[in-house]
Amino acid sequence: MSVFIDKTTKLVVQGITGRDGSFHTEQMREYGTNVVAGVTPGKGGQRFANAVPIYDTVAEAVSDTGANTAVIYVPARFAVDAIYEAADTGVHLVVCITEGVPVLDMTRALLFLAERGTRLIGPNCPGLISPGKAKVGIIPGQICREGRIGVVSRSGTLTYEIIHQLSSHGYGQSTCIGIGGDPLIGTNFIDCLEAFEADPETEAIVMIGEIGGTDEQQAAEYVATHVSKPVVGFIAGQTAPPGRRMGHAGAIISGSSGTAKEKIAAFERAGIEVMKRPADVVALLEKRS
Amino acid sequence: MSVFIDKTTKLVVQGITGRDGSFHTEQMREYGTNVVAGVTPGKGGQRFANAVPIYDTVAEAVSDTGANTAVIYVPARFAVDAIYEAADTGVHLVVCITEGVPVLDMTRALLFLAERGTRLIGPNCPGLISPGKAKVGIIPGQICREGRIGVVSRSGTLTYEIIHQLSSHGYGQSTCIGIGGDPLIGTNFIDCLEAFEADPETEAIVMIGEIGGTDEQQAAEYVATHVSKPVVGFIAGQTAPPGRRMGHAGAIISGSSGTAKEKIAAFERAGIEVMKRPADVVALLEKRS
Amino acid sequence: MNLHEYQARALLKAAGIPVPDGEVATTPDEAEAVAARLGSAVVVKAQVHAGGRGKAGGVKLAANATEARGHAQQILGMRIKGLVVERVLVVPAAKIASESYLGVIVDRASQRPVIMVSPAGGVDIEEVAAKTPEKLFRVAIDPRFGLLPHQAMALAFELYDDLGQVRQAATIMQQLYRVFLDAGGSLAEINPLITTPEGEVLALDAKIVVDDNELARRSSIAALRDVTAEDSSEVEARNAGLSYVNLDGNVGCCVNGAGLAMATMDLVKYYGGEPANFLDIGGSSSPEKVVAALRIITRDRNVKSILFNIFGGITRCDDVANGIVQATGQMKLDRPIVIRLTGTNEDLAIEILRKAGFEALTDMDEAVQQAVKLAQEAA
Amino acid sequence: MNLHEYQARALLKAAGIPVPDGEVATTPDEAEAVAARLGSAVVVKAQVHAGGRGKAGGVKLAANATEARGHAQQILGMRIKGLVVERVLVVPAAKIASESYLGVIVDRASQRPVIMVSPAGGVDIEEVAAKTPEKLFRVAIDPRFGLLPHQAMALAFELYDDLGQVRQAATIMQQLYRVFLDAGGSLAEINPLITTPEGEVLALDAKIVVDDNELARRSSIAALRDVTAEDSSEVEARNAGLSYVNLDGNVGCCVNGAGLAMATMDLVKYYGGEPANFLDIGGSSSPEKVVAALRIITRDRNVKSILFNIFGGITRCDDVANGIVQATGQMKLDRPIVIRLTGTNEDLAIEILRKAGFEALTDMDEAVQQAVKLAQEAA
Repeated sequence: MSVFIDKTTKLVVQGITGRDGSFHTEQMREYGTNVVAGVTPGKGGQRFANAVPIYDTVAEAVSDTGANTAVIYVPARFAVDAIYEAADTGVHLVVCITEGVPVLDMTRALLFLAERGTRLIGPNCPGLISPGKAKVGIIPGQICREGRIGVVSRSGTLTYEIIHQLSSHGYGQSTCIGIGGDPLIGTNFIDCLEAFEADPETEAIVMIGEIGGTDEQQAAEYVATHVSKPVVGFIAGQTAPPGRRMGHAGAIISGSSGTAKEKIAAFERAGIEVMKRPADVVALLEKRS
Repeated sequence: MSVFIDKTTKLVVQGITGRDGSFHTEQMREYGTNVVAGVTPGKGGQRFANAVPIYDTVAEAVSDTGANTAVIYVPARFAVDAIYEAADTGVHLVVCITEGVPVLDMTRALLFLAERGTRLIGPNCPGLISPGKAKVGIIPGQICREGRIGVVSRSGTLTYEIIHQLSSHGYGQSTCIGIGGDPLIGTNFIDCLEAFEADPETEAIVMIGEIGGTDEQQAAEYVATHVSKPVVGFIAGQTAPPGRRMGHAGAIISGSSGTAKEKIAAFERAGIEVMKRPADVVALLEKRS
Repeated sequence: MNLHEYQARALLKAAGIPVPDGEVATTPDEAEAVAARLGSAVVVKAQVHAGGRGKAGGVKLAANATEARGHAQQILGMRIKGLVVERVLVVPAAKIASESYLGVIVDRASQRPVIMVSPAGGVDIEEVAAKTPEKLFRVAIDPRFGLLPHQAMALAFELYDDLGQVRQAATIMQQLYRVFLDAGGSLAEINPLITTPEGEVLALDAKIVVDDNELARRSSIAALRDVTAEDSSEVEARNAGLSYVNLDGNVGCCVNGAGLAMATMDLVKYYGGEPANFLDIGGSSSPEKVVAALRIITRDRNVKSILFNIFGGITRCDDVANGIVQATGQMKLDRPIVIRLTGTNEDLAIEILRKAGFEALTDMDEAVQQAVKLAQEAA
Repeated sequence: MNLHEYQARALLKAAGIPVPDGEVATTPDEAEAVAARLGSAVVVKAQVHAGGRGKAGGVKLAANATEARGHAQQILGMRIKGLVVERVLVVPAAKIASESYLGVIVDRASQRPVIMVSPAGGVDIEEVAAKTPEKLFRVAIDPRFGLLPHQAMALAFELYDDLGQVRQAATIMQQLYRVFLDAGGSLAEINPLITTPEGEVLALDAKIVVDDNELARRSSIAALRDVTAEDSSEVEARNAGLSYVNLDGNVGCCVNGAGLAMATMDLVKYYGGEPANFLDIGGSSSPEKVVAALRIITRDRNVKSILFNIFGGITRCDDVANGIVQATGQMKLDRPIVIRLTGTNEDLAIEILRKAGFEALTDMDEAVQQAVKLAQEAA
């Protein structure tokens, strides 16, 4: 088993003919993901890589191919509508890689998704990978290994760093999920913790947070009350100054709220082992198991 | 028993100090309705008729008095917000007497109500009365009698005419509901038919429709498939010309759709006895029982 | 409230929708000048609130300005479905590659705004819906989220293959929905939406109907009302707070409540008469309203008898009685009147009427039968 | 993106919110002229993107135009939290009967816009929230339905007893929410919202923060960006498509990915160093971006060593290596550089770097330790 995606995933790629979309579609197909359709308005009827049928609309793609998951690589100005379009077709999972979606657009889109019970991962995220089963998004497949650690993170390359530490020390992953660096996202830490706790193939969880907001604090409370599996955590941004956006739209200390210090304290209160450095992940996992 | 309102109804009157609101609050109280609060912004702290406390907001009124039903007599330009305000407090029934609510406002408000599971009757309706128990709205109490006929209607005075026929021939009413003459309304014929069918005190149903829309056709289908009690019907507007609004915003034949002829035909197909004149109501009820 | 075509196209244009040039003219001279300015073949179109203008001869092609003048001369002053043409719109004769339909309505069944398109444009859309429903594509808009771009794109793909035209049409849909909302519309329609041989997408004709309940908060839309294009009695009724529709019969009806007013008309017909009008004096009727109602009804020379049918609830029967007495004091009532009153203050009303020499009935059927009989006797 | 007070008040004014008169001045002469025109006691206010202007001496009351000139002389050119004051706003000194707070933010917890009011205005709202939370009233707005009139009224009743003021404040809330939406705000704030002794409700100071992701579709808001009020290196970074924040340390950092960039800074600190900056070169990094990054980092004279930390995923390590080689060909690199690369095309990158005389590491900790040591040795 794995979380959110697996061998039954049938993927439609929104923006399949774009620069990023075509590159990552190749990567996903190479990894073994079942990419059943692509969408680019005006290119309906063509094929991607002589194989994957392209449609003008997601609705046509889903009705023709039975896609159950959508991934979005369209430019920022089309991204929120791509989310609406995917959700309107009834796919159960939408992964939005695109960065730069206005947060006010997300306040509305999240309500639209909630009404339909559609899960969104992202926006502004690297997507997710269930090693050996499927990858949806941009996490490099070669750094991952099949295994029993669930990884959930707000960032991209920092996650790769930690996955790399895990894989090179023999710790494979059940699923790695990049939930995204924006202030408003579709799937948060708690959603992933719940899924990992329920997943029999996940034995321990690595949770990678950063400054901004209070998602990590809420997640810590959730861990304390609902998670029986060992959890190891990391918080990036201990040296970040208040009031400045650190790359991610959501990585900003507002006033005195959202600091790394308070997040680390919340982790510790919840019994989560906190890494001082990404390289600590393996040692802490071994300590907890 | 009765439908939607009864002795447990605790009513808050929105616009209690206005011309219509104050007159009908007196009438409702005289009839025995439990009016627990009124709302007029800026008059919070005062009392209506030295008895009913007035509040600035419906939220305060409901939290203070436990009102479970709201009736709206505010001017048209405030009416849709009055609906939102009442629904936001969790009252289970909102009755909007006010005429003149823009239909585009209603497209949004109906979704707001649906999300909260709040029932709206109206707008642009005379409200409802459960003779001997409670009256919410403007139906004259003196023409009604306690009894076992459920009456549901899109109009006001035509309903009074038919209630008058019923009462003067010894047929009392379980509940009389004026659902309103607007194109978009909160509670339709089917909702009322369902409630009357489930109400053990209702033995037969009188349904009074008019030209415009297809609510009567759908109601007829519902009667054929879901209603075991006798139903007698009337359709006003057989002589109305197409394309002209007959008073009620919803009473208009659009193109060839919404005519009295097709509604009467639908009633007849569904086994509903159709009155040729309002005065036929008693004879047809007697025929059906 | 209906807008004229020229008013609707002005709203479309202001919203960014491509609309051909053109101007309104009220005289043949003006029409000629507009045509000369446009410098091409033109179409001269009657501006009246009536469908079927083309069949009635209200839409004419002119090869040049002189011809346009001639057509305007014919069309101005013409009657179409009883309405006098006061204005014509002069537009360039468009080169048309394809004709589609695009409209937004408030749909009673789904309780939402519905946007509709059809590649079968230029004809009555009801006909398309009835005869070739497979050519009509509809999307119900969730008003909380608006018309979503992908919904517009999907509809546009039903009209065109060319991506450029698809994008143009999708943009026009968004603009039309914006006009619809901003005008407080119950209908906004472009028919036909054309493509030119050059591939441009254009709105060739436009129709907007505004929800009367929106007018109080939209003064700029309310200002578009053209009372010259309406029945003068209906305008007077509206100004007096009455709801009135003129019909062809001979029994004038004055009723409180729209449902009862229709039922009264129907009962007139049932007893062999013909109602002369729909008239609802409304709930809280003052004597002044009754006076206005009587004035409007009696102005119709087809009316041979007058029937009052009042069920007093909020309406007080004595108010109506006083109004009748007042009105008949002010004007010579030259036709018979039958009064039925029941409900609130019925006794008081009957007394007032009796003192003034009127009789009053309490049964609706009896009153209607009497009024019908009186009208028949007078005819 | 932060707007200046004078820009924010212009948006408020355009939306109909009552705002006192006043104008911006860039010289003491202009300030004097504005004060003379206003003809009353005035307040001269520094226009910089920094809180605590008052405490820093950037807000001063002047009894007349001459005094206003003197204050402007002092304030213009002053540094507040490192930012040079280029403009002052001159406004009439208001007569204040009460001060309240009114703001709209995007709330991460409820995932909605939240409108907040407090009768404790004029002070930092975070302080109110922390110390007297019972004085802060919040309503989460459902963005599908907007700020409903009764919600605004209920909040306004928390501020005022007088119905006139309640209605004014409720209207201002609607207008502020409209400004917030139209500007693509993440925050829009009026602090203080005052009442005058005459009972008028006015916005005395305004703050608007715009979501950077909104700027692409809001050219008129984007045009309000004042690059003179920002750190020039940060402006250059933004123009080059980099995300850069200047800090006080001495280890210059160049990283791909925001999370890894923060983790790198933290690791510098962990090993006893101080990061000189946050810098994320982004995902699809071209050699040009690396060149721009190196130029920006080396301009900071506090930087004593430079650390590259690249985890190649989409970012190709060879691109970064090429960028380093290119940049060091264009400029004299006068400070030591430590390069860590791993992931996509790692081997290719190491070869490119070796050929150009650079060493490359693959372990993050090792690289950070080396960079810290080099910076310490140089200091």
